[in-house]
Amino acid sequence: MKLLYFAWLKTKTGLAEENVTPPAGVATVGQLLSWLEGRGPNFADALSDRGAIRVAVNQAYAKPGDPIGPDDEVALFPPVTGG
Amino acid sequence: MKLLYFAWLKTKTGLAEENVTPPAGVATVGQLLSWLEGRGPNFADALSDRGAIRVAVNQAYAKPGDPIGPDDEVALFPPVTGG
Amino acid sequence: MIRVQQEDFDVGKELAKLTEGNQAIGGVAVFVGLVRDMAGGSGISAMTLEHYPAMTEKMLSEIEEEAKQRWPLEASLVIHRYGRLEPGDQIVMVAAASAHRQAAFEACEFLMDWLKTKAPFWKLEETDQGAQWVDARDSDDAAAARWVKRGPDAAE
Amino acid sequence: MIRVQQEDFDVGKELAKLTEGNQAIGGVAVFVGLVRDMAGGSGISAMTLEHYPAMTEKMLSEIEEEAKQRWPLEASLVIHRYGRLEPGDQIVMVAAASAHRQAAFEACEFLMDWLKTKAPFWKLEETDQGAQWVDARDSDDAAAARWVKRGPDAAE
Repeated sequence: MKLLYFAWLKTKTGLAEENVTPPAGVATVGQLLSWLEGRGPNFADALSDRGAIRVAVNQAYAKPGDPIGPDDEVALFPPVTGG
Repeated sequence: MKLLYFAWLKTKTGLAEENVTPPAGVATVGQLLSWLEGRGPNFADALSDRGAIRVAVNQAYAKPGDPIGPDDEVALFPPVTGG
Repeated sequence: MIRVQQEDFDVGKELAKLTEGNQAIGGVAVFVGLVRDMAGGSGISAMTLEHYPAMTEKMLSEIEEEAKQRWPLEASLVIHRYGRLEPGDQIVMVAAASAHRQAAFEACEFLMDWLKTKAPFWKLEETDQGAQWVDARDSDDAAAARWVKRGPDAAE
Repeated sequence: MIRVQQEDFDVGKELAKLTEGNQAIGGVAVFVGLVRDMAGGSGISAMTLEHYPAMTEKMLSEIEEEAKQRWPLEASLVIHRYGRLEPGDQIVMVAAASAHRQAAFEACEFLMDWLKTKAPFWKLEETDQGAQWVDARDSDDAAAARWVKRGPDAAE
């Protein structure tokens, strides 16, 4: 699974993108965020305010209950501020 | 008093502008329109639909009861259609 | 700024002039009106815009002044043409610049709505059935009425 | 049409291209967003717009498609820049052309409101206090919420 981080999620995690293989049982967006949060202090800090995080699965906005799989591109970012 | 006619009021009266000296007693916009209406068939036709006529006194929109005097510029025209 | 002119205008250049050097502007809302080819179903070959010069400038200035009092505008512009125009030609340009887009959009719509119902212009269309004066539209009156203030602070 | 690019754009030329040859267009509503010098009170020397390329184009296309379904548009355009921009620079241009101005204005506002809350761009401002990511504004959410359809026909 490919993960992308944008804006302050990139700054806080120190990563722009990475490939991960979450354990079995990580089957939804919400489960993925919880698993990532346990990967260390940087991730715990970056993911602490769940309401401030938006997730896109394969370039489409996703909700906590939406399914994810090994071939998906999952992006984590704060609310957008373009325009 | 200077009178100006625009759009179909110009077409129907056959005049773009004229100078008039209405009789004493013609002291308001409404009285002016009534007096003009009696000046002949062209004017009667042009002024028959009073609701379709707008009047400006000295380049400002005026109501039937507004006063007029010999030095005023009074314009008669249909509802505007610019833009 | 207000301009009433026979010549065409360049929207890009006008906007560049309007916003140049003012870095408090976050957005500019613009409307450009063009001559359509099919008002009412009969083909239009051209139209002539008549106006009442002394009153036109006065009314447009008043409308712009009203917009400046209602919204925090950094800059505004109204250009209206008169004379003979053909389908596709530009008729009018209205622009409102502000720190935030909501004020810019609202002021731009206000300027157009009031211009349409207050500025002394009249369209004479050359159609298949001969020249005819365009009638005012009820929808324009309704649009303009949105902006009439009620109560003691009313502007009119 | 959608374009995401680093280069600046010429509003006048873009509009001319957009409306050229289409005489059913009666009006074009346009919004141009510029970099302001004073968001939040601290002077901005520049900003960098980051984006998520694959998703940006997809979202902008979806938003434009939604506008076309809601309003009778003759033409539409969204140009959004990314990269480093300085105060006074153009960030975004949105244009909607229709037979009548009401549809053009509404579609243009809709495009901006949804772009602001859905298109994956993030602003990093260089201020007196160092670089900081711009926070999303509640007023933008409120503006976008105006266009959410309720009931069985809801688009989302």
